Amino acid sequence: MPLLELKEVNKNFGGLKAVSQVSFELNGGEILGIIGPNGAGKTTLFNVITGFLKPDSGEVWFNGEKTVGLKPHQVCKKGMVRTFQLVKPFIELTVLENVVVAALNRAKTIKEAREKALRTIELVGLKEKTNTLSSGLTLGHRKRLELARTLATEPKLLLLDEVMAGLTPTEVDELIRLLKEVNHRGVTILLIEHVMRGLMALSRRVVVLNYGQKIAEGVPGEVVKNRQVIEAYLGEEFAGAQG
Amino acid sequence: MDLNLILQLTTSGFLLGGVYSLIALGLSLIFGVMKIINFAHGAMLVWGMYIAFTLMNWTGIDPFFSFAVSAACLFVLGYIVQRTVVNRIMTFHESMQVIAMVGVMMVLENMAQLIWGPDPHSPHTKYSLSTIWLGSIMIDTPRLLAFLLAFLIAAAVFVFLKYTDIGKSIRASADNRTGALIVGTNVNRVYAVCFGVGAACVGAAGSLLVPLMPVSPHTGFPFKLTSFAIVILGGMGSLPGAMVGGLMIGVAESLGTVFIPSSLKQVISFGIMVLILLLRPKGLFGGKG
Amino acid sequence: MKKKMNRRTFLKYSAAVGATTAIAGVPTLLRAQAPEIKIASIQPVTGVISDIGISMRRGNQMAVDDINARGGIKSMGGAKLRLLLGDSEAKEDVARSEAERVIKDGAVTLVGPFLSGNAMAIATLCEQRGVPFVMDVAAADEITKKGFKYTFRVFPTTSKFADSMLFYMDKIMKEKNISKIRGVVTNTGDLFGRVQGATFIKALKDKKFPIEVLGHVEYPLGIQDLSAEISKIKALKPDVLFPVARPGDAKLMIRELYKQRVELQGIISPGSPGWYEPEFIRDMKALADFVMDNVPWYNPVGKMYKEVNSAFSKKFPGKYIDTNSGYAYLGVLVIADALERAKSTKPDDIVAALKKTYLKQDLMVGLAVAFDERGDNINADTAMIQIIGQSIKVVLPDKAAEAKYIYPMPKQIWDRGV
Amino acid sequence: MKIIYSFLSILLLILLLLPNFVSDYILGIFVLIFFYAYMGQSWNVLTGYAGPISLGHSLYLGIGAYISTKLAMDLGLTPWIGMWIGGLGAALVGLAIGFLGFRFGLKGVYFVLLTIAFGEIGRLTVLHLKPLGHMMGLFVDFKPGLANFHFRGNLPYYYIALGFVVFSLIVVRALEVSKWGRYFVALREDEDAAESLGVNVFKYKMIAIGISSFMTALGGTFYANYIFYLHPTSVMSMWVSIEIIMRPIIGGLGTPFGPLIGSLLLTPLSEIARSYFTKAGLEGIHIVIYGLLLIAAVLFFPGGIFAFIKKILKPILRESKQM
Repeated sequence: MPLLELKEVNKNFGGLKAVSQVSFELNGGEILGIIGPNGAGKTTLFNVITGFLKPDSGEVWFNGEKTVGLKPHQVCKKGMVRTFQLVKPFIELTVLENVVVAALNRAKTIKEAREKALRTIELVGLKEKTNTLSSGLTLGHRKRLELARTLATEPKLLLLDEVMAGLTPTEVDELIRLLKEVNHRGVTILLIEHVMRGLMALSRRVVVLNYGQKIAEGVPGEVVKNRQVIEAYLGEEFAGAQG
Repeated sequence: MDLNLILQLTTSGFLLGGVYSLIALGLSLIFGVMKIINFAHGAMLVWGMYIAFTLMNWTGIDPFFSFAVSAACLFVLGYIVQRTVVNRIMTFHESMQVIAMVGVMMVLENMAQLIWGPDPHSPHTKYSLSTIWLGSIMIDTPRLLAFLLAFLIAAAVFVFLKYTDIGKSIRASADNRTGALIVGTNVNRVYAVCFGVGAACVGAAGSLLVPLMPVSPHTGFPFKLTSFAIVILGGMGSLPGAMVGGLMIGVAESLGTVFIPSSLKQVISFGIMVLILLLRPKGLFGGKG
Repeated sequence: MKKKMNRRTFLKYSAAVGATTAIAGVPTLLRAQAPEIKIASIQPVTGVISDIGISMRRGNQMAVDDINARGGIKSMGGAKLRLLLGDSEAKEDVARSEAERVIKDGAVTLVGPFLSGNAMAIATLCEQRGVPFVMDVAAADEITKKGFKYTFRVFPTTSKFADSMLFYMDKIMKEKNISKIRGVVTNTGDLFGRVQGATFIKALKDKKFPIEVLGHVEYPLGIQDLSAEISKIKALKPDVLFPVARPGDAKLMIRELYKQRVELQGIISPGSPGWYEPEFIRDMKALADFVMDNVPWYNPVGKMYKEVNSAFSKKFPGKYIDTNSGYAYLGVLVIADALERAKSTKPDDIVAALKKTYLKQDLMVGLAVAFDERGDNINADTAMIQIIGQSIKVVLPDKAAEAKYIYPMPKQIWDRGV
Repeated sequence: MKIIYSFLSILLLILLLLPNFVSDYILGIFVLIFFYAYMGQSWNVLTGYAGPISLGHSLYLGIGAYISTKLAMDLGLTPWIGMWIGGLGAALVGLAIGFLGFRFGLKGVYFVLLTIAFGEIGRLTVLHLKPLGHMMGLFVDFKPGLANFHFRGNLPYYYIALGFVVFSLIVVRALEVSKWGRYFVALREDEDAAESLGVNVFKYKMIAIGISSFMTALGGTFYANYIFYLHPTSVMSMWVSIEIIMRPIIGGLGTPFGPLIGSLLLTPLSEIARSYFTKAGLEGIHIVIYGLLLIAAVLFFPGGIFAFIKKILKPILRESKQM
């Protein structure tokens, strides 16, 4: 049984088909990448999966349960948690306070949550920043904080929305190592990524969206050679020249 | 039910609604662009009234002509208030903004009392008592004139917003603050002019009210609450919404007195406000979300 | 009241004054030179009814100035009164806090505060602190029903208003051979308006008085447009309108009656401000004519009235003594009289003196001020006043009348060629 | 943290002993300081901690005051018990308003306007309810006695009001260190992020408005038995709501001491302005001055006075900054 399964999911905004008939499966322990040009409907898809938006039709199955209609916080309780493309730290709180909020998702006491939060902060490499206000963090650190928060909820499935955008190459490398570690610990990962290096390094399989539709699925190396994909990314002209 | 009464109430409410519209227009404009609720709106109305009243006393100029002076003075006042206070609190927490605007209101309202004294004035104008009768329906001439002028002034504001450069910038920043920033308009100036124009609308409206109601330092408050309801009904930042909303609230409050005690009639405005907020928070005319 | 100062009274006085000034901490040197007794006026001089509040404060202040000019409190060696000023902002918590402040500053008696709600807050505080409180204006019956020991009221109660109103209406109807009047009662939706309107209606019902109330229209305080209310009243087709108003709405009402051509035999207020202020007549001119108001009013033939009024008009051009400023003045006189007889500033002495008050006065209509066990002025009364030829005339009772009342109105409002 | 607690203990000790040294008038001002600090703190729980801005808290004050007073007048129930019933009544109304506002997703100024509208509807309704005194209001009998919550001197009121403040500080501190409080702050900072991390935003907003309206209503009972007169216009108008929110905002929103600091500053300021500038012939000047001070406070201390004090005391507080 796949951990996450989407069956013909549709979401329209007015006349615009943001997500159209998208289906795919994700097995436990896997890392699946979602790519596609801007406006392809990737973030909308995340919103639908995590309960921020209700799909117009179609089904989302997680861990053997239908999750359509659940609120995001319920989805989180089931073990599915996301990051945001534009990071959303609780800016007037310290790093530790930020992560404690997330850790409370499963922790029974504040003390337990605090211990878990400290471990998670150490894991993502923010230990020196534990008591810094998150408003004072650099973008790279904010992204790690975002990751630490999601991890502290003890997810089975992590949905990462462009966590590598805007990072320096060194930071990207560190993040790749970190995500591999997380995956190694048994967390399944679904990631939207524009940073190809990161995507290639992490995912063994990618789904390509364009205009809300799935246009390709497969091993990254093959998918990028797919004519439709090249067209979607680089325009028809370029695809023609390549062919 | 008395049909005559219904018609009479509708007429009176509709005509006064025109002035409500102009008051709400100023509030809506300021809100649409700066996302600030101007709690000093009622006090500014009072200043508009007093300026027209004073002019009338000194020079005999009719309030229906001197509204331009009231508007000009209030423009300056609004401009100053924007530059000294509002501009500095734009990024503050909303509740902070409320307190600052309440401070402005306290200052303006009590300055009016210090300058003009506490007694209500109802100056007499040539037409303040004249009426036109359509059968048994009375049309109050000053009310009709105020209505017409209010819509004329509103039209002028529309033209200003549509065809002048600064007006276009105001509309642009109402649509999207950052967008206007990118195209390089002097946002500070746009905001100040916008606040000035909003205040000028209220000033003009105040002037138009002089022949209709007593001028006193504390008359602004009920108007402020009513114009909140109008702005919500029409849609925050929607100028046509403010105009139509004003007429609707005017008629609703007037007609409401048939069904409920007059002392309870504001419940109608607030009831409408709640319904719109819950069911259609963008207001009847879309507005900007 | 002339008394030679003997040693005993001197001792009493200096002990009393010493006690008050010690609280306030006035330097000894000053105390010896300018003995003074502090009393305090708390009025709503800002906020929605600041116009009346300021008029009240002026009345209080002028009475203090006059008493001092006449030599202060003679039984206490000519001690001068000093009026501490307080502003209730028309809010109860502020009224209380201001009262507390003036008591701290050494006020031995408080006077004020026009609004019955404010009066309640101050009266309770004065009861807690044991400081005498003289309500100059505040009409709600409830206050004195609470059994306060330290609170007195110079102003008539609402029930008194209604009784007099019925008395005068009865006289008018008998004299004019009117068997029945169909009327509409309208009032502001605040404490005073409601109390006056409802008490009047209740009195009519209780006494089966031949005035039929066709409708009772209440409108919100601070209203700016009365067109709907007047349309409603017009549809009821009353003979007489009985309005309880505030200064702003009285003008609105008259203009709307004019514009909507509401045919009336009379406009007779059961007792409210709005109809007698100089601004009303100044702005409404001939439209103001024939309005009647059942109010505690100055006594036009009184010697005291003439003196006070001419001084008042001189000091505040365009103003005259009316219900509010008149009672504000009288309130201070009552306090001064009590101090004079108490020869002390101890609260209990003042209260004892206040209880025995019998202050002859011809400032306001009504007899000498004297309090019943509740602290209400048993001799407070109202007069029926009417605006005739754009000036205010007392028309009833006969003994104070300056002119004969005119009823029904000889001309409708809109026939007066404004 | 230790420093803060020892400082607070000293402060409390001073406040407990203060009545020995000052006049009834000063005590009265302190009663108002504490009253508004308490009301501000109650509002702070909702707006300062959880985020939704309410400008209709006078409604809860009014409900609390009217319920306990009515119970005392008609049934002879002591306000000490009636206040809790009033609190429940206000909490129910608060939850109803919250349910509508939060279900329909009203945020920012839209929620502000919703609370204004409900506040005014509440005021106008009470104004027309016969059992609640109609437009005449309720005149409370002065019957001194502990059971009646009526006292002669300001001293008992002083201690009760101080108790209210301490109570509210304990509530807020308890919230701050609890899961609820952390969730409140999280959803104030970013609702979407909080929601995605498993915080039931709707539920916790409801809890916040429930606690806040309940606490506000308790203060209403105090008001009724201190002022002895209730009228919808004097306890339920928007102006009262503005008075309630002024102090925590100036003092520091979302901080435990903001309301108290704001009240310690603003309440005496308004008293001083009134007593020094109340002059015949210049009626209203004190409000102009007070208004200017308010504007200045917002302009110069945009984060509230508490933040400013914290900045000054940073070296001392740093070590106690840890959670």
